[in-house]
Parts: sequence; structure tokens; C-alpha cells
Amino acid sequence: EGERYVLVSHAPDSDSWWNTIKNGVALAGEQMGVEVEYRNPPTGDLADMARIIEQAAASGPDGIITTLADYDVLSGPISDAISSGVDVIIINSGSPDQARELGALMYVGQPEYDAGFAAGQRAAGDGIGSFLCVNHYINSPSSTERCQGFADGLGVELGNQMIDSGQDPAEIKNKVLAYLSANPETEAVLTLGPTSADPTILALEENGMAGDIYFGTFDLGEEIVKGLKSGVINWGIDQQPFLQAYLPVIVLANYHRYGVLPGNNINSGPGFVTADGLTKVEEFAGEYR
Amino acid sequence: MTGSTQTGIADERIKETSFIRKALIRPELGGIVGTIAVFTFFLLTAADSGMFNTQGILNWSVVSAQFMIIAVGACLLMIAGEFDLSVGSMIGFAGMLIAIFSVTLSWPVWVAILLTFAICIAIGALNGFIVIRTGLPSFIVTLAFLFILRGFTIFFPQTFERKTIIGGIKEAAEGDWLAPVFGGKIGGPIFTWLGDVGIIDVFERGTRAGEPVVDGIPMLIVWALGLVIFGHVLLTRTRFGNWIFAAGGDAEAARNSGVPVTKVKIQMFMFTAFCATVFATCQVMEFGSAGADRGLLKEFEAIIAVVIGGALLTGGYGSVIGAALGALIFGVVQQGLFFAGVESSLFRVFLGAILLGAVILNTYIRRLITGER
Amino acid sequence: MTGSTQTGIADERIKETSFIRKALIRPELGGIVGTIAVFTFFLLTAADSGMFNTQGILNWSVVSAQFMIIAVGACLLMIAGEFDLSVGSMIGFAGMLIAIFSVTLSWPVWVAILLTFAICIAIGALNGFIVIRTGLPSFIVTLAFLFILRGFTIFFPQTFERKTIIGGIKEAAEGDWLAPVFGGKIGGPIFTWLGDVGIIDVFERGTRAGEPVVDGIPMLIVWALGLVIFGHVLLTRTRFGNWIFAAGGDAEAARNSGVPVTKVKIQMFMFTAFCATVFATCQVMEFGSAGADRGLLKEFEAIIAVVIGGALLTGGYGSVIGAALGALIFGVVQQGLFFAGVESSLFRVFLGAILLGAVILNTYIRRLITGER
Amino acid sequence: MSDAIIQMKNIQKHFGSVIALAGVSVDVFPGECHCLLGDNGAGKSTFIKTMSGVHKPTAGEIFFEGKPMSFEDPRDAMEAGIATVHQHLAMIPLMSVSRNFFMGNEPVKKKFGINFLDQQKADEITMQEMRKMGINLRGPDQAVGTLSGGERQTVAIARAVYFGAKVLILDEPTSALGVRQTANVLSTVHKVREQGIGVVFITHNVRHALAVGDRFTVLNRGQTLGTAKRGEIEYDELHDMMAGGDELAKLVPELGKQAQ
Amino acid sequence: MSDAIIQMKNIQKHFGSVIALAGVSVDVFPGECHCLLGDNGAGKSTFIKTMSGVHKPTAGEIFFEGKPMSFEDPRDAMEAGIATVHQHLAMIPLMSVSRNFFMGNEPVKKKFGINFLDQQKADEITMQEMRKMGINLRGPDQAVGTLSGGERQTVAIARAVYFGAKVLILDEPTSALGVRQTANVLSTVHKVREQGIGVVFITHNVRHALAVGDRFTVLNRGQTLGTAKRGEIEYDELHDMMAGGDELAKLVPELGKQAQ
Ligand SMILES: Nc1ncnc2c1ncn2[C@@H]1O[C@H](COP(=O)(O)OP(=O)(O)OP(=O)(O)O)[C@@H](O)[C@H]1O
Ligand SMILES: Nc1ncnc2c1ncn2[C@@H]1O[C@H](COP(=O)(O)OP(=O)(O)OP(=O)(O)O)[C@@H](O)[C@H]1O
Ligand SMILES: [Mg+2]
Ligand SMILES: [Mg+2]
Repeated sequence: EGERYVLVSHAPDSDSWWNTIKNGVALAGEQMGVEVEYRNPPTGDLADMARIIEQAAASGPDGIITTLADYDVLSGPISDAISSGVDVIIINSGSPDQARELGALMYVGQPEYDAGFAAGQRAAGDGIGSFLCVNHYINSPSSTERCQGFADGLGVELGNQMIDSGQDPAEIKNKVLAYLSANPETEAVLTLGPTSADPTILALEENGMAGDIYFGTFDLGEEIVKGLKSGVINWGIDQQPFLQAYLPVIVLANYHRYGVLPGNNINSGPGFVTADGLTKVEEFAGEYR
Repeated sequence: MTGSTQTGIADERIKETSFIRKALIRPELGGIVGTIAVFTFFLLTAADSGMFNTQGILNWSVVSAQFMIIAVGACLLMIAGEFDLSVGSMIGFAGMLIAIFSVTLSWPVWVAILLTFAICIAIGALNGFIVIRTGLPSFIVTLAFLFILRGFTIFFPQTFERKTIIGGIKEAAEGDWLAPVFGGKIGGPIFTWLGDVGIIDVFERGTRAGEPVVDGIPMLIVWALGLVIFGHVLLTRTRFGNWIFAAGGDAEAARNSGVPVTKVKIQMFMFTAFCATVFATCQVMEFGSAGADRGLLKEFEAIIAVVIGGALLTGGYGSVIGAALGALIFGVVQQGLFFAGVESSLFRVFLGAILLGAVILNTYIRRLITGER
Repeated sequence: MTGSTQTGIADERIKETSFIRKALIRPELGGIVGTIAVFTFFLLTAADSGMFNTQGILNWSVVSAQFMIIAVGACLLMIAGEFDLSVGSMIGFAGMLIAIFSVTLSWPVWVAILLTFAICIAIGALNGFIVIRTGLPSFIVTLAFLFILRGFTIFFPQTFERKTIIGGIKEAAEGDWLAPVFGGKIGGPIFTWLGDVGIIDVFERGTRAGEPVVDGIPMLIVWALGLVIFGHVLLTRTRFGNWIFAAGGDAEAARNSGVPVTKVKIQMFMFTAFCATVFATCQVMEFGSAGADRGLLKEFEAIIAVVIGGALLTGGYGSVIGAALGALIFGVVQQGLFFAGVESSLFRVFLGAILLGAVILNTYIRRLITGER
Repeated sequence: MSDAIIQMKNIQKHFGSVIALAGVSVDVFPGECHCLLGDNGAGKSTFIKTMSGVHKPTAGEIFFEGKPMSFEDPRDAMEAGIATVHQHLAMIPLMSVSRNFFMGNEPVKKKFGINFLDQQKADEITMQEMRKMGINLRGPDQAVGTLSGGERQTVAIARAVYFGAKVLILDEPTSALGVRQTANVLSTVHKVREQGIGVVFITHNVRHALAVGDRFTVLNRGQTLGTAKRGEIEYDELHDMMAGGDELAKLVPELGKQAQ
Repeated sequence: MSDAIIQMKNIQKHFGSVIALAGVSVDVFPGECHCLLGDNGAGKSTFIKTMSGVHKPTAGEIFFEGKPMSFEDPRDAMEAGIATVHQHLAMIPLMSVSRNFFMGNEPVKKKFGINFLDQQKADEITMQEMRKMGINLRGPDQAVGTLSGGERQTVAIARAVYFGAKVLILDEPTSALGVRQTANVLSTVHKVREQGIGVVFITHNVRHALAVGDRFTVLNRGQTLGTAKRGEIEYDELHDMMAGGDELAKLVPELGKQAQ
């Protein structure tokens, strides 16, 4: 009882997807009767994140749940934390191998590149040969990996197909419109989350391509769910961030209380969400989904 | 009163300047030159990319109109000798307030909008009041508000809704009388007619095949033009406009001459907040959601547009038309680079270079006009 | 030369001021008060959270040291009457250059580091040169470079490596003579001994079981202290320091008195760039990778630390010790709120409030000292 | 005495720990030029700033046309008829001459029920008033920054006179001016006075004061040393008073006398 | 003529389209006070700025102690021995008196092979020099911003004198000063001149010029109207010359004469 766990993410404050994580970890904490904290670098600077992990370790928690957005930057602080007796679970980014190498208990999540690659293969299967990747967070390595993975999955060169859209919805919308009117032969659109997906949906509605162009997205949100339902979006890749936050707390608490630990890593994502079976998703999009 | 020959008409100590040059040099000149240059450039390089068909024009017009809305506020404030770094955070904050009022609290959308305007304008006044009372540079005061407002913009939705994006505003706004003023479009029938007679293209495929590609002018553009005209008239044709110039040129001198400097400056802070709120409301009504990350870096973009448009960062000089042209240049370049297929990460490099080039040109023009040394 | 009684010792027109008050009022006073307040606060609220154990202390020390490194540069530049908004972008840019030189091009790391320093300092000089030659405000010029440098920081790695993050620098730096100067630690044996005798904690398990939790002082801290001492001595104890004050206080007057203002200002821009590069190099060497997102908003953080530390935004007044205290306050608050368990989105609200409070206090102190009106 | 336009009674003004005025009384009659003399820091500028509404006095009373008055800000004073040309010029270099001329008193014209600036009227009046003062502008939109110091001073005075003040206050209008410009300003003062306007003229220069003054008040360290009428007082006496008694004259006899 | 410290020959200076100096020649001998007179905008400040290295002349030659010289910046001129007190004060209000006093000429002390500022020496000298000038500072670290205008002017002059100039240039040092401060400055000029230093004294005030000047050069619209020796020229003549011929005297006879 009363264990303390800290979850450290690499996302800037205002990121909506990570908000699901925040809610997930809070819920798990409530249910298990443990103290949980969510920490992140305000601007998304990974170097700042390393400091936060160090600091989390210094505050002597029972466990740390963290992403591995950049192995080079974060491996030092994480392995120091582990060495000083804090149990660590890696979530979301990085890979199971890297987690093992560091001595983390387990890995919960789905590596960004792999997710992008799988999506690319799926799109290739649907006969897609070119695409537009709307990157609203160009500074972040994981966003770029998603686009790169998708391109590799399709078997095409990424090149100019990834645009730096910025985070202003009107600018995203109009950049998508501009790109599509300058490159009318584009066959698919890939967005990286609600920030870029919502305006893109509007853009496609405006230029009449909604439902016509192949549209896939990462992560879920209210508008994305509506898009899936109306057929504007073909699929969404859901890593189920909720599980990435919720499960580690459960695992850690049970490990600390009863010494039980699952033998394998957990794949949080079932992969693709399509128009079928959306009711729960709809209800909790942006909160727990 | 006649002994003064030093001011005779011919002055042998001034070399001649041509008449044309004198007619040309006005604050907006830099903006005009820049606009011509930018359009020429893209007409040459991106003419066949769709940038100048109906859809393309609407595309960069909307982006430019966004910049214009905040540029007008920033311009008048800058001429009054201050600036506001909290514009971007204010945009996020205003949007979030509307969302919380209308979705979380389920109040009518018009109440949400009006209340948000009231709160944001009050914050603008507070900004101004602190600047005036403490004599601190507005850079510092508004930097503090940049952080404070952004902090609340993230904190509120997480506390009330456990989300950082609040959606569902479109549904809430259905049937509201005030929402279309920000999120609607005008001139729909005209465009339908234009599409029917073939002057503008119609959609060839998709759900909207047969409809004109452009089905109206977004209210965003109407607001932008309205604010530009309002700002321009206010600045050049009213006594209040003269006070804005005076307050920014030399607050002490203006005060001694009976200009109510404190009032002018605080009102300009309020006007800037008003413009930011218009921006936020249009965005929220168009997209139906408010996000905690909206408006990031918009304060810089507003300042850049204003400065490209010929205003003096230290106040007392500038033009709303210039700022509007600056916003236009900004929007056209940003969108044009996409049409022209330039690597998008280079946009920032272009922006920086244009900014530098524009201010150097503007400084030269200003020195010619004001005889500043 | 004796007729002037107006300057007699007793002046009936000045009311008395107490001696203690006079002894206390110095530029750093605001910083000192703030530091005491902040530590008192956290000692009361977060004493048992690990904030003040060895690891905890190291943690906020490292964060504060980071701020200090850029604050020293920003402080001297601000006192010289200019400021640099491109610091954050410069940090990203410098890190990326090192990565590209050492990883992509496989040059020796020391060559990469030295070349990066040369390039960045040259960019600093260019910044300064443009500011001086065109007479534009440094706000605008360095804002342009904020965009230009960030643009290249994203463009280069995408072009050369098709990523926005380049890793593998740690491996490349192995055995390099220069890398440890930025990425190493000192005092290892002392800490081992401290761990052995039980004064500080040791790791409980893993490959490093038995080693002390803190195994040395990172070079980052050494650089920070070194730069603070260097900056302080330069500013207060050398003739060049006097020129920095003079250049910022009134460039024209300084120039007339024979102070080489142009040189001073450009050198301060170069020094700021140097500090940013030190920051970037330490970070790259410690973490082994460079990302396009490094250094975002660091320019503001540097300016905030300097202003909290009592410097005048408009130049001519300030203290390096004050700036260092400002950085300490900033670092301790940022990390301390975490230890104290405050909702993280509220950090910005605190930061804004502290900034406002600090400048108001500092303004009051400054007016006492300089008799400014 | 009751027909004085403005009476300042026992005015005190403190700035924080500095006592700038320690009780000064002065009154101004229509058509007279009242000279205020005094050394640096005597409080002359501070005094006239309380008169023109820039500062509020810490203590003391102001009577305007016999009625007690307290000006909230410079606009109030201006509206009551007190025009001031401040020592540090109240001109904005980046703005045009006509905009400066009418700053704070812009002429308006109603159109569609809205008060618009009457730019044309402003321009015409400016050109005409400047011509009266002997300054030929390139145009009303010429920036003040392109004028010489003397020209700027003249604009400021022309403005004050134009707005039909009952009292015109000039704070050291001649200190930075050359011979020609000085003569110009002094003759303007003379003309203004003849129109029945009360002039308060501040100067360090006893000769300038004697050239146009009707009464002379000497301030010293925030206090009045008394007021004298024209003809009642001689150059030397005034000069010695300004210098704070005759001690100075003894100390640097040769230079002190010759200088002023 | 060859023993002049500084000879300026046919100096021209253009700013963009403005011709500020159209060929002015002046020379300064040791121990003389050379007065430069002229109306606003005559080019006096511009002229002495070329002398002190602030501006480079567009055309013309400068001989310093007989040798042709061209100053790259004010430091060069200072090192050669030309000290200048500029019209718009070369003092920085936020800095302490002693830092201002030594600005650009800070005393240094070698320690560990590094040149450190000798603050103690600077403070002592400042206090002592200011005391000589009759100003009792609260301390050497008092900010210049807390001094009165007259005191600041005196600091600037004390500084120039202290640095052992061969030529001391004063640009309108008395224009904003009261009687007492003026007398102070004039007697300083007198003392400096007696030490064999050449003084260039710029003023609008003919009386001030006559009080200390040995030679008088009148500038008008960027040109010299000639140079006269003390005793060769009378007050009225100088005054008329400054005003650009006698036309002015005729036009405003009463005021023009009485004023200066
Ligand atoms: N705003 C202010 N705050 C503090 N002290 C002030 C302020 N204004 C003036 N003083 C002080 O009040 C005193 C009188 O100043 P004032 O400007 O009235 O003198 P003055 O007679 O006009 O001098 P001068 O001839 O130099 O113009 C001075 O000691 C001055 O330092
Ligand atoms: N930096 C400059 N750029 C352009 N014009 C200038 C510059 N400096 C001076 N001038 C012009 O040169 C002329 C001479 O100016 P200067 O300052 O030398 O006059 P002055 O004799 O010192 O006048 P005052 O008695 O008012 O001080 C003026 O017309 C002035 O406007
Ligand atoms: Mg005064
Ligand atoms: Mg001059």
C-alpha cells in the first residue's frame, strides 16, 4: 500500500494523446491505492526529460514508468535509476530489446517505426503508391519515424511527402489543401494524431476528397472517431495509450506487493481501428482512448 | 517675426531630391514592394501548381487573413509603443474558455463567446495596467502572461474534462445566432452561380461532385478585412489615431501635450486582446474544438508581419495597411512554398531571410521620410 | 572653483535614508532575496521528498547549471544593451553540427567540436555585425536568426540522415581528448570515498552496485561556475567590463568617450554564441545525440533568469552573480515543484508570477541605487 | 490682485525623499510677462509643471481666474487655457509637423455621425501659422525630426499661441538657441503679451528676462527670493540674487560679472 | 603658425544630402581659448566632432602638432591628447561617477599577468578631482543619474582636464547652466588655459565667449565668417556676425540688442 510511481513522458504539456496516458495512470493509481505522478518536459525537449528522470529517481519512488524516445539521451538516467533500486517499465517508444538491455522490468507499447511500417504495408496492400504525411510535430524524432516507417512499408522514398505542418489548425488545413492541389496525384494521407487529423478532415471535406482519398491516422480522438464512422478515415492506428499507462502501474504494484511479474512484454496495440465496433472508442476518445 | 531667413524656400545646404522619390516613399512602400516581389516570384515558379486558381487563392487568403487579424492588433499596439508577447497564449486561452463554457458547462454559445471576449479584454487591460503602473517594459510583463495564460490553458481542460482538446463545439453552436458571425461563410449563392456558369471550377469527384470548389467566403476573411479597415481609419483619420502615434513616439511629450497616454496604451492592449479573441473564436467555430496548444508562437508571427509591414519596433511609426501587406506576404510565402514544392523545413529559413530583408528596406525608407539619423 | 556651495555635505532638500538600507541595496539583492525565499519554501514543503539528498541536489544543480551557462552570455549581452533571441536555436544548431561532423562525416570529435565553436561564434559575430551596421533592434535581427537556424537544424539531418535526431556520438567520442572536457565528470575518487564511508548513498543493485549514486560532478557544472566567475570578474574587475556597462548605458556617449562600442557589442554577441555552444556541446556529449528540438524556448529562459537576477532589459545595468542566482531560482523552482508534487501544467503559471514579482522588486531596488526616475 | 489669471499659493512638491518645492507663491496677470529665474535645480520646471497639470502639488492652492482649481492632468489645464512649452520639447520627431501641432487638440469633422480628424483643416492651419512665424515648411506632412532645434521650438510656441491660451508658459525656450532664433522667440513673447495673454517665461539668462519681462521672481532651492517689477530691479541685483547672494560675485569677480 | 597644436584645414562634412560643413579652417594654440560661435545648425558640433575623431571629414586635412593626422575613432584622438566634452553629455546615468569618470580610460593594475581594473585608484582619483571642482560626492559609487545637470557637466569637464589633454574641447558647456554653475565652468576654462592647454569653447552666448576667449571664430551655415583676436573685436560686432550680418539688428532692434 502507498507505493509511489512516477510516469515520465517525452511529450510537451499540451499534447492530447499523452493526456490519455495521464488519465490512465491516474485511474490505475486510484484503483490500486498507489500514489502516481505524471511528469513531462514542458517543451518536449528530451534533454529536459533526462533531468526529470534523474529527479524522479532522486525522489526515491518505488517505480518509474518512462518512454524511451531517444536511447542515447535517456539510457544513462534510466540505468542509474535502475541501479539505485528503482524498478522501471518502458512504455510507448523504444523497443523491447532496448528495454531489456537497460534492465527494465518490461516493455509496454509499440515502437513508432514498426507501427508506421505495418501501416505502410497495409496501405501497400490496399494498392497505395504515394502519400502525404502531415507532420505537426517535426522536431520530435518519433513523429518522423512514423512517416519514415510508413514510407518504408509502402516501399517508397519519403522525400517531400512529409510536410512540416505546424500546429495551428488553419495552417494545417490550408497546407494540406495546398499540397493536395499542387500534387493532385497523391493517393493517401497519413496524419499523426488529432492535432493534424482534425484539420485534415476539414480540408478533405472542403476540397471534396473526403471519402475519396485513402486516409489513415495514428492515435484516436473525437473527430477521428467520427471520421472513421463516416468513412472519411479508412483506419486509425491505436496503440491504446491507456494500457501503456494503466498496465505498468498494475504490474508494478502487484510486483511490489506479491512479487508476481508477467513473463513477456505487452503489446498494447491491437493495431488498426476501423469503422467496426467504435462505440466504446467513441465514448472515451481523448479521455481513455 | 521676419528676421528668420534661415528657413527660406531654397536651402543651399540640401542637395536635391526628386519628386517621384518623394511621392513614393511612404510607410507601406516596403510592404508594397515585398508584395509585388512575392507575387511575381510565385507567378513565375508556381503558376501551374494551382496556387492561383479559385481554390488556391482562397487557400492563401485564409492563412493571410489569420495573420492579418492578429497583425492589426499588434500593429496598433506597436505604434503605441508597446508590444504583447502573450497574443499566442491568449489565442489558446480564449479558445479554451469558449469550449469550457459551451461544452463543459453547456451554456449557450453566444454567452460563452461574449463572456470570453469580456474576460480576455480584461486580461489585456490588466497587461496594460501593469505595464503603465510599474513602468516595466512590456516585453517582460507580457512574457509573464505568455507563461501564465498557457499554463491555465493546459490546466483548465485537464482539470475539468481530463482532456487537452475539447471538441463538440460545432454541435453546441448549432442554431446559435452569434456563432456564424465567426465560423460561417458568406456569398454562398454567388459562388454557386459562378460554379454553374463555369467561371470557377466545380468538384469532379468525391461527395461534393458538381458543387463549386469554393462555396463562400469564410467570415475569417471578413473579420480580417473589417479589422484592417477599422484599424487604418482609426489610425489615420481620427484624433485617437494621432494619440496612438503620439503615445508611441514619446509618451512623456504626448502626456505633456494633453494626450491621455495611459488610456491610449491600455486601450491598445485591450484591442490586441480583442483581436486575439476574434482569431480564437473564428478558429474554434470553424474547427469545432479547442486545444491547449493553439496559438503557439503566434505572437512572433504577428510581430513579424507588423515589422515586415514597416512599423517601428520601438513605436511611433507604422501603418495598418503595411501590417496587412506584411501578413499577406507571410501567408503567401508560407503557402506558396508548398505549391512550389520547396522542402518545408526551409520555410523558416525563408521567413528569417525575408524578415531581415524587409526590415532593412523599411529602415531605409523610414529614414528618408522622417529625417531620423 | 570654490563658489559652489550647492554641493555642500548636508543638503536640506534630501530627507534621510538609513545606513543599513544603503548597505543592502545592490543589483543582486532581488536575486538573493528570491533565492532565500525559494529555498525556504522548498525546505518547508519538500524536505522529505529527496530534493535535498545527494542525488536531489545534483539534479537541481545540473538544471540550474544549464540555465547559468546561457544566462551568463545573455546577461553580459543584455548589459551591453542588446539581446539574442536565437540562443535556443543556436543550441539546437550547434548540437546538430557536432553530430553531423562526427557521425555523418566521421570526423574526429575534437575537430567537430572546434569547428562547431568556430561556426557558431562566427554566426554570433554576424548577428552583432548586422545589428550594429543596420542599426536595427537586436530583437528583430536575432528573431530572424531564430527561424533561420532552427530551419537548418531541421533541414540538415533530414537531408543527410533522413532523421531529425542523430545518435551515436558517444561511441564516436570514445577516446577523444576534447569530449570529456564537456561530457565528463570530475571528483570521482572523492565521491567513491564518500560513498564508501557512507556519507552518500550507493547503488543497491545492477552492474554498478556498490558505487556511489553520484560519481562525480558533471563538467556542465564546472563550466557553469567557470563562466559565472569569468563573467563576474570580466564585468566588475576589468576595463572591458566598464565598456560593457557603457555600451549598454548609452552607446553614443560611450562612443564619444572612446569606448569601442561596436567591438564590445559584437564580442558580446560572440560570447553569447559561445555560451550557447558550450551548452549544446555539454548536452551532446552527455547524451550522445543531437535532436532538432533541442533548445526550444531556451532564449526566453536565459532572458528570464537574467531579468530575475536584476539586469535591466534595456541595458547598462545588471550583475552576473544576479543572473546566476536567477538561473538557480529558475532551476530550483522548476525541479522543486516536481518534488513538491505540484501539477506540472501550473509550472508556467508559477514561472510567470515569479518573473513579474522579481522584476517589480528589482525595479524598485534599481531606482534606489541609480536615482533613476 | 483679484484680476490675476492664475494665482499659485504656497505650492509644495516632494518627489520621494527630494523636496523640490518648499512653498512657492506666484501670480500672473493678463498681458504681463512674468519671468521665473533661478539656478539649476531651483525647482522652476517643477513649479510650472504643477501649474500646467503635469504634477499635482503636495500642498498649496491654485486659483484660476479667482476660483480654486485642481488640474487632474495636462488636458484639464489646457482646456482651462494654460498652454505650456516644456523645457524638454513636447514634440514627437517621427510625427509630421501638422500632427504635432494639433497633438492632443485635433480638429474633428463629423461624418456619418463619427468624429473624423479634419486633416485638411489641420494642414492648412499649420502651414499658415508656421508661415506667420517665418518658417516655410516643405509641407504639413514634413516630419518634425527634419527640423532644426530652433524651428522645433518655434513650432511648439506657435502651437501654444494658436490654441488661444490665457496663460502661456515657456520653460527655458532660449537656452539652446542661437542669436537669431533667440531674437525670434523673444519677439514672439512680446507679441503674445500684447494680445493680453499672460506669459510665464523661465530662463537662466538675466538679459533675456530683462528684455521682455514685466515682473521677475527668483527661485532658489525650492523657495522664492521675492518678486520685483520691471524698473524696480537692475541687472546686477537680479544676477546676484540668482547666484544665491553676492558671495559668488566676490569669489569670481572678473568672470562672474563679465559672463552674464 | 607652425606651433599650433591642431590645425584643421578646409574641413568639409556631408551627411547624405545635407552639407553640414562646407570648408572650415581653424587652428588652436597651446594656452589659448579659441571660441567657436554660431547659430543653431551652423555646424559647430559637427566641426568639433571631426576634430575629436567622432566623424571623419568628407574632405580637408587635420594637422596635429604639425603632422598630418587622421583619427579613426575617438580613442585615437584621445590618445593624441584631444579631450572632448560633448554637447549632449557623454555621461551614463546608470553608472557610478567613478566608472563614468574613467570611461574609456580605465586605470589598470597587473595581477597574475592579467590587467585588472584598479577600482581603488579610480575611486580615489575621482573623489579627489571632484573635490577640487567643489563637488562633494556621497561616494565614488554614486550613480551619475542622481547628480544635477550642472554637477554632471562638471564631472565631464573634470574628467577631460584630468586626462591631461593638450586640447580641451567644450561643446556648449554653459547653455543649460545657471549663473553659479556657469561661473564655475568659465573659471575652470580659465584655469585650464593657464596650464598651457588649448581650449576650444563653443557657445551661443557672446558674453561667455568674451569672458574667457582669446580668439573668436564665427561659423555660419557650414562656413567661417573669419577669426578675430581678443580686443580686436567688440561685443556688438561679434553679435551681429553671429546673427548673420546686421539685418537682424535692424529688424528687432529693441529686443535683439537688449537680449544678449
Ligand atoms: N520626477 C522627479 N523625481 C524626483 N526628483 C525630481 C523630479 N523632477 C525634479 N526633481 C528634482 O527636483 C529638483 C528641482 O528640479 P527642476 O527640474 O524643477 O529644476 P529647474 O529649476 O527646472 O532646473 P533647470 O534649470 O536645470 O531646468 C531637482 O533637485 C530635481 O532633481
Ligand atoms: N548625423 C547627422 N546626420 C545628418 N545631418 C546631420 C547630422 N549631424 C548634424 N547634421 C546636420 O548638420 C548641420 C550642422 O549641425 P551641428 O549639430 O553641427 O550644428 P551646431 O552648430 O552644433 O548647432 P547647435 O548650436 O544647435 O548645437 C545641421 O543642419 C544638422 O541637421
Ligand atoms: Mg528646468
Ligand atoms: Mg551643437
